[in-house]
This record gives sequence, structure tokens and C-alpha cells, in this order.
Amino acid sequence: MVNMFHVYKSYERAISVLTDITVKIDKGEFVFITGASGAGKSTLLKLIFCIERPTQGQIIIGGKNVSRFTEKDTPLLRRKIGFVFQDFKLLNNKTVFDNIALSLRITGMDNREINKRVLRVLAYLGLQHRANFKPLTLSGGEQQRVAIARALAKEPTILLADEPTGNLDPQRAVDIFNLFNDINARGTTVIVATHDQALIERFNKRTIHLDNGKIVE
Amino acid sequence: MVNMFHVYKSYERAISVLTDITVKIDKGEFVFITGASGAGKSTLLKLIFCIERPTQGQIIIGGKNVSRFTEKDTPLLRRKIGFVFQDFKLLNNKTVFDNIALSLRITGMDNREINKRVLRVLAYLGLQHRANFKPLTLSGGEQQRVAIARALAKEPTILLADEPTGNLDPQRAVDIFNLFNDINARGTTVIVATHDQALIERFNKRTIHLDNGKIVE
Amino acid sequence: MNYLKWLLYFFSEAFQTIRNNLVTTSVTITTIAISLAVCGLFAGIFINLNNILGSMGSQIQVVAYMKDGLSNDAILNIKRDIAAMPEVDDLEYISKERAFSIFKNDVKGQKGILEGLDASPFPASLDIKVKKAYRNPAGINGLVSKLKIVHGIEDVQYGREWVDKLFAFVRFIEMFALVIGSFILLATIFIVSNTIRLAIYARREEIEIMGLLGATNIFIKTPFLIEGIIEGFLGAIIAVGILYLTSLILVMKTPPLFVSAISMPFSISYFSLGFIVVGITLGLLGSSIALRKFVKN
Amino acid sequence: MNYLKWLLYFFSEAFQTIRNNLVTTSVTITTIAISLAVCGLFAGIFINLNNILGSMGSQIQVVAYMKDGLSNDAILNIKRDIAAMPEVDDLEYISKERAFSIFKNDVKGQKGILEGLDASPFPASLDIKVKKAYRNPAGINGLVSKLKIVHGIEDVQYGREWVDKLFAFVRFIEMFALVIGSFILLATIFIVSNTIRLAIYARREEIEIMGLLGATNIFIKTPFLIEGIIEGFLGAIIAVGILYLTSLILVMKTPPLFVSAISMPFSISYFSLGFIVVGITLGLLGSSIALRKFVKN
Ligand SMILES: Nc1ncnc2c1ncn2[C@@H]1O[C@H](COP(=O)(O)OP(=O)(O)OP(=O)(O)O)[C@@H](O)[C@H]1O
Ligand SMILES: Nc1ncnc2c1ncn2[C@@H]1O[C@H](COP(=O)(O)OP(=O)(O)OP(=O)(O)O)[C@@H](O)[C@H]1O
Ligand SMILES: [Mg+2]
Ligand SMILES: [Mg+2]
Repeated sequence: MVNMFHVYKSYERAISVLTDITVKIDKGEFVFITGASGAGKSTLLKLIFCIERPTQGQIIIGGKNVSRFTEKDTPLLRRKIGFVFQDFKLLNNKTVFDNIALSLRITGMDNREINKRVLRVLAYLGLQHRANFKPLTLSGGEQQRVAIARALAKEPTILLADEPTGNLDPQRAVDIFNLFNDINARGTTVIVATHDQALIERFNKRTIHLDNGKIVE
Repeated sequence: MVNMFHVYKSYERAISVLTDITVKIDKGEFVFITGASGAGKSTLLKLIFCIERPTQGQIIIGGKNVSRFTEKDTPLLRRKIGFVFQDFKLLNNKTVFDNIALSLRITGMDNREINKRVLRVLAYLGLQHRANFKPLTLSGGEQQRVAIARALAKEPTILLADEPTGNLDPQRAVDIFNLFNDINARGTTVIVATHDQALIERFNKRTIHLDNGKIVE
Repeated sequence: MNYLKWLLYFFSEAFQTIRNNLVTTSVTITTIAISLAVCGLFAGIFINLNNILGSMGSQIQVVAYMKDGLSNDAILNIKRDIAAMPEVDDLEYISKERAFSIFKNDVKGQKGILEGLDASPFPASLDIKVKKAYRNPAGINGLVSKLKIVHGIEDVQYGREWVDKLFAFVRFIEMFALVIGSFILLATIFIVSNTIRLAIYARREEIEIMGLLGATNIFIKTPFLIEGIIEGFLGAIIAVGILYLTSLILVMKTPPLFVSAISMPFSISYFSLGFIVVGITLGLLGSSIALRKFVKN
Repeated sequence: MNYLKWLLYFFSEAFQTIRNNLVTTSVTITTIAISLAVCGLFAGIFINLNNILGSMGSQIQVVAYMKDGLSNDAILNIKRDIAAMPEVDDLEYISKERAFSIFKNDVKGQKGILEGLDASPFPASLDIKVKKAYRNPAGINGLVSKLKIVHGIEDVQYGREWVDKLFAFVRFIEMFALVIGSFILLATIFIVSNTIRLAIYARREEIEIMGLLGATNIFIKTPFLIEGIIEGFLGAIIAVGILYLTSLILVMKTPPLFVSAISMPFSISYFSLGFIVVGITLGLLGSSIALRKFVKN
């Protein structure tokens, strides 16, 4: 599902954020990405989501070489991938409901289906009572759950989650990972960057460890 | 140092976020605040920092009744309190160095002292190599450490930290708490809202548990 | 059907963002309103100036002096021939006697001048008004040379100096209006697109996030464009209101002498429409110019 | 010393934010520049219009006709007396013979008129130019009634109708300039403060964070105000440039006939200074108006 061949990434001011990354993640796999702060986990996920382009190397997703994608090609890719951003990236002037609905409306889904899905995913994440709140009036953990809800609502073929439980209490965190496990069981490829050692041990999945931009699997 | 008497807090759309909070935190104490997502931890810290006003009840900080503070009174209070925000609140168009320096410059400190302090605190947090980066080019954990550095640089009499290690790997998180322990040992009152059970157990301090806005100490 | 659904969605989206971003939208609307009002003011001034100049042009008169001693028939023939010329709007026959009595009236105060004058010393003449289309140096010269060869016409006169000056002045004002007008128009487009640019800049994160959710550029842009249209529309309506009030004040304060000279260059229905069209174009144009900076392609 | 330190800090801060927020600052600067240029254009037009009207006023002439048969001494006396009147700027004596020859010249084409006229039928007269301060209905009426009682003056004439019209027109233009001028000025203040408001709105988070760090309102506001001053200054300089270019184009395209009538209403040094002062005031005013919305108190 996700194949990276000798991928390098440097930023203008930060060289060698990722070095010679070659990794193969199969359809339906559940993978943890770990590593110290600044190791390059977010950058790796951003490359898959085409937010950043590799400085060198190829990235193949579902048979398509996304390292050659232009601005025009990304929308279709992104509609199939759910991304839980480390900094949430919610629209502050839209309600929780509209934030999630928007990500579905973009795909041209009809309103009935959108409503159904949004309400369901809000219930999963215990956010029904916050549907009409704007993000800035939510607690940190609530915002994070909205970000997760938005990624799950589109029932993606790949789910990328960047530190999705950093603001959640242990019990909620376990709930979230159970959810991820469920959708993984239904066929979604799940890639989660996390620092939470307890969860990594508990769920015992394949773990890709990044050290200073290099893979130590 | 921090005294709350029968404090209630409701927002326009969320009533009873905090209910009848009475708590006394002595000078030099180190207190954890725990509780599920949305329990009211951040709100409690915001009340101390005068970002929000209590709907009812009194808050006395260092002998001053801050629940009666107007906009004009807050700057002096805030200069003495360090606050690590859950969402960092860094200035995106200033470098890391300038972000930290600004919080000192506000107090009228002279440039030599500012430079000395900023460089020292950056070194503590392993961020020397990121001094000239702007926040948006930092990893999540790096941003969080900048937020911590900014709060520590002013050598506050009270340190409020809201989920300060949510984006940090376990080793870094321990380092941060060791730092907090150090400044606590030097007399700073430290109040940390966190979900990290491992750290709470490891450091074994007084813990205030919030459940749905009520204290269960 | 599907298009309608999208259009509906985009409109409701635009209205919602207008409500959610009251600061930026109200600022944009007032800026459009004020810019359009300034534009309209300029247009009004120039239209009025043009009217005044036009009315001055109507004073252009060519005088054809007739030979002495023509028969009534001959005079009628000349009148008919000249009236048939395409340049001629209207003409008036001034007999020798009329000319004399006009002169007498002119010098009423100074009786000495008339001493020794019994019969009219003036020739009969035709005062010719020129049609609007020919009120220019070429047209008038053409008419004059045609008149000169008419049998029975002795001499043709017109205020050549005055006509030349007037036309030079008209050309000058036209050029002036062109330079100033294009400047004001450019300024308006610039200011409006600048304002919209800032308004969109304040919401740049929104645009970035929409892209991250997989929205196509059209999907991202359309609500902003519709917003621009709505803002342009509302701005135009306010501008019409401002101009109407200003013109009322001006007319109220205008001495009666000049009221006829300043025409309201906008009859509410007609010009409102024009303004609304310009306002919408401006909002749309401004938004699309501004969006190019924030949405690639 | 301490003040200097802060001032230095705030200035460096302002310059840094200008560099860091190129979008908002460049937009603000161009908006100020364009608004000022439009203002200047209006001012220029009205100043020129006023000049033209002023030069028309200089054509006001009062003619005092003398009785026939006065001695040279008497004429000299009258001239001296009238020249001494405070309203009189200049005067010219037209003898009976001069008047006749002027008339002859006027009617050159029509010799018949002069038949039977040997001696001048016209009276001698004094053509009086009126001083600027008295070129108004009251001043002229005062002069006329004084002239009428001068011994040896038979009649006094002036283009009463024309003078009345001219003054009504001048008053009208002045009122017009006032209405339009205040409108344009308000529009400029509005647009500039609106633009700055949007620019500050785009940085509202910054202001919020500064407050959270314990910055006083003065500390938060000062860099924005200094930024406003710098932007106003730069905007004014650009506006002067735009106006200078526009006026060059206008002069270039002006038919030689009118060059004398359009004066550049700004001598680079003098008006640049004025513009810079206005620009700085505008930037400062705009910033402080805008800041009130985002910084309480
Ligand atoms: N401005 C506001 N308006 C309305 N409701 C608010 C506002 N701010 C916070 N709340 C609500 O108050 C509740 C408590 O929020 P708070 O941020 O204190 O929670 P928390 O304990 O910090 O949670 P977390 O661990 O998720 O950060 C939340 O349910 C939130 O939705
Ligand atoms: N736009 C950018 N320009 C320059 N450097 C960047 C940029 N984005 C990221 N970096 C740098 O790349 C490095 C890796 O960043 P990344 O966000 O991938 O780390 P991470 O593994 O996600 O860390 P964390 O656990 O703290 O989120 C960081 O040191 C960061 O400073
Ligand atoms: Mg990261
Ligand atoms: Mg919180």
C-alpha cells in the first residue's frame, strides 16, 4: 500500500531530516512509528500525504508514484487518506459538526449520508454534546478527538495519525486505539506516529523506529 | 500561594465546567492536576492566570484577590507566573530565540541578561540548534519545548504547565519533569496538569484529581 | 440538478462565512462602497462638466451676411438651400431693419452714436445653428466654405477664435477625464483587491486546511468568489445610497442659478443597476486576484 | 536614557514585523499611497479650478463714463481721485477718439455703419480694474456708488449680471469643494483605517499572545503605531511619486493654450512635506482606531 524507496528529505534550513528511508507497508497493516522528538516521524507522514515532497527517492502509494504528484493530483489522494494532524488543523470558525462534515462534502457525498456518518463518528468519540461548539471552546483532548473523528468519518483506505493521543487520558487513549484496531480489521491500513510506550506495548504491532531520520526497525 | 474558595466556572454554552473548587496550594509545592479529557484542568489553570474569570468564588494569589482583577492588573501578575500552554501559543513570525526573549523584554530586563537567560534555557531543553527557526518549521515536540523554555526563562514564582509533555518521547518527558523538580527545589510553586500516569507515579507528588469539574483529591 | 446542489451549497457556505467573519466582510463591504462612491463622484463631476461644455457648444453660431437688394424670392431660396444642408440645425433670418434695431438697443445709453443714421447701415443675415455632430473645427469649416459659394451670400463669419479655444478645451477635458478616470478606476480595483487580499490573508489557514482535506482549488475558491460577489453587491447598494445623499446635499446647497447645470448623473433605477454590475465585477475581480496569491493555480 | 532604549526597541520591533509581514505591510502601504494620491488629485483639481476662477475675477472691470467737454486738468483730477480709492487696482483712460477707433476696428467688415460719422459719438471713459479683496458684490457696489458721486462722471457701468453669476459660481464651487473634499477625506481615513484593521486582524493572535505574556497595552500597541507611522511615511512618498508622474502626463498632454491655466499644485519640496505629514497622521490614526478593536483599553 505504501512503498518508499531510498527517500531523503531535507528542508532549506534543516538538512537530512530523513535519510535513505526504504519501507514497505502492506495493505491492511497496522504500523507504529516511534522515535525521539524531532526524529522525523511527522515528516514521514507528511511525505505520504504529499504535504512535503521528497528531496530524493520514490514514494508509491496504491500503485501511484506520488513523489511526482503536482498540486492538481493531490486532492484525490487526500480524500482516500485520513490524517490526524499533530496540531489538529481544525477550522476555528466552523462548528465541530461542520468541520467533520466539510471533509465529507468535499468528496461530493450527499447530505443524508454526511449527517449519518458525522453523528456516528461523534458518538464513537464521545463528542455528541460538543457538535455545535467551535474548536476554540473545546478542551485540548476534545479538539484532538475532533481531529480523529474527521479522519475516521471518511472511512479512509489509509489512516495516518500523528501523535493522536498526546492530549488524552490513558483510558480515552486506549479507546482510540481500539477504534483504530477496529477499522484496521475492516481493511484500512493504519500508520500511527506515537510516543506512548504503554500503548505500543499493549497493542504489539509492527514498529518502525526512527533515529535521527534513519530507520532502526 | 494559590487559594481558591468555592470557585465555580461556567461558559456561555458549557455550564458547570468547574463546581465548588476549594483548594490551597502552598508556596513551594509541586502539584499534579489530573482528570479525564474535558474535566476542567485547563480551565482551572486559566483561572489562576486570569485568562478566565470565575463565575463565582474567590481566587487569591500571593495575597491578591485576582478574581477582582481588571485587564489593567493582569500584566504584573502574568510576569511572575510562567504558563506552558496546552496549544503552545508561540508567535509564528518570530524565531524561537525572539519568542523567548520577548517574554523577558516585556519585563524591561536588559539585553545582556536576556541573551544569557535565553541561551541557557535553550541549552537545558536541547534546542540550541533551533534558536533561529520559526515555530512552524519545528516538530511538535520542539514547539512544546520552546513553550516550556519560554515559561522557565522568566524564572517565575509560580509555574503552570498544561499537558507539557504530550508531544514528547518518554525520555524527554522525564527530563522536563526533572527540570520542573529542580526549579521547584529552588522555591517555585509548580502546578502541572497532565495525563501521563507513568510520570505521576514516578514523581509521586500531591495530586488533585478533577472529575467533571469537581475535586476528588 | 447536481450543479444546483453545489451552487446551493456554495451560497450557503458563503453566507455562513460572511456571518462567521463579520470583521473582514464588513470591512470589505464598506471599502467597496466607499471606493465605488468616490468613483461615482468623479464620474458625476465629469458628466456634469461635459454637459456644461455641451451646452456651451450649442452657442456656436455661424452668421451668413447677405448681399444688399435681394428679392424676397431670392432670400427664401437661400434660406431653403441652407436649411437643407446637413450641418444646419436651425436658422434665423435677421433683416436689415432687425439688425439696426438690435444695434440701437445695444447702444441705448449713448445716443450720440445714432446721430445722422436714418436707414439701417447693417446687411441682412442668417444666424445658423450647427448640428451637434458638426460642432467641431472640421464640420464648421466645411459648412463655412459651402456657405461662401451660395449665390447671394456676401460674407460668412463665426467666432473662430472662440470655437478653436472651446474645442481645444473640450479635448483637454476629455484627456483629463481619461487620465484621472483610469487612475481612479485602477485605484479602486487596487484598493478593493488589496482589501479582499487582506481579508483572505486573515483566513489563510482555512484555505490551507481545506487543501489538506482534499478540496480541489475550485471547491476552495468558489465560496470566496461568491462572497466577493455578495460583498460587491452590498457595497454597490451602499455606494448608491451615499451618492444619492451626497447629491441631495449638493443640490440643496446649489444656488438656483446652477441647478439646471448639475444634473444628477444617476436616475436611481438605471445607475443603481450600473453600480451593482460594477460592484459585483469588482468583488469578483478582487477576490480572484487575491486568491491567486493563496491558492496555487 | 531608558526612554531611548525603549524607543530603539520599538523601532527595531516595528521594522522587524514589517519584514516579517510583507503581505500586510505592502498592502497597507499601497493603500495609503493610492488613497493619498486620490486625495491629492482632488485637491489639485480644486486648486486649479480656483486659480482659473481667480483669473476670471481679474477680468472684472468697472467703466466710468465722463461728461463731455471736461478740461484736461479736470480729467487729471478725476483720474487722481479715483486712483486713490482703496478698491482701485489700476485704471486706464480711454479718450473719445480712442473709443471711436476701437469701435471702427470692431465693425471693420461693415463699412456702411460708419457712413455719416465724422466725429466720435462716444464719451471718454475710465476702465477701472478692481483690487482682489474687493472683487465681490459688496465691494463692487461700494466702488460704483462712490464713483457715481465723483464730479464729472456721467454714468458708471459694469457687467452686473456677469459679476453676480461669477460670484454665485465661485460660492458654488467652494461649497462643492467642501462637500466633496470632506467626503474624500473621510473616505481616505476610513479606507486606510479599514485596511490597517484587516492587517492587524490577520495578526490578532499575536496581540492575544503578547497579552498572555504579561505585556501592557502600551507595549503591545506601540510597535503597531510605529509601524503605522512608517507605513504612512512610505505611502506618502509613493503618493507624491504617483501624483508627480500623473501631473507630468497631464502637462505633457495639455494643449499649450492651457498650460498656463494648470499649475502644479505642488512644488516638490513643499507639498511632499505636507503629504508626509498627512500620511504619517493617517497611518497613526488608522492604527490607533484599528487597535481599539483588538486591544481593550
Ligand atoms: N470558551 C469556552 N466556551 C465554552 N466551553 C468551553 C470553553 N472553554 C472550555 N470549555 C469547555 O469546558 C470543558 C473543560 O475544558 P478544559 O479545557 O478545562 O478541559 P481539560 O480538563 O483541560 O481537558 P483536556 O485534558 O482535554 O485538555 C470542556 O468540555 C470544554 O468544552
Ligand atoms: N518546514 C521546515 N523547515 C525546516 N525544518 C523543518 C521543517 N519541518 C520540520 N523541520 C525539522 O525537521 C525535524 C523533524 O521534524 P518532524 O516534525 O518530522 O519530527 P517528529 O519526529 O515529528 O518530532 P515530534 O515527535 O517532536 O513531533 C525537526 O528537527 C524540525 O525542526
Ligand atoms: Mg511530529
Ligand atoms: Mg486541557
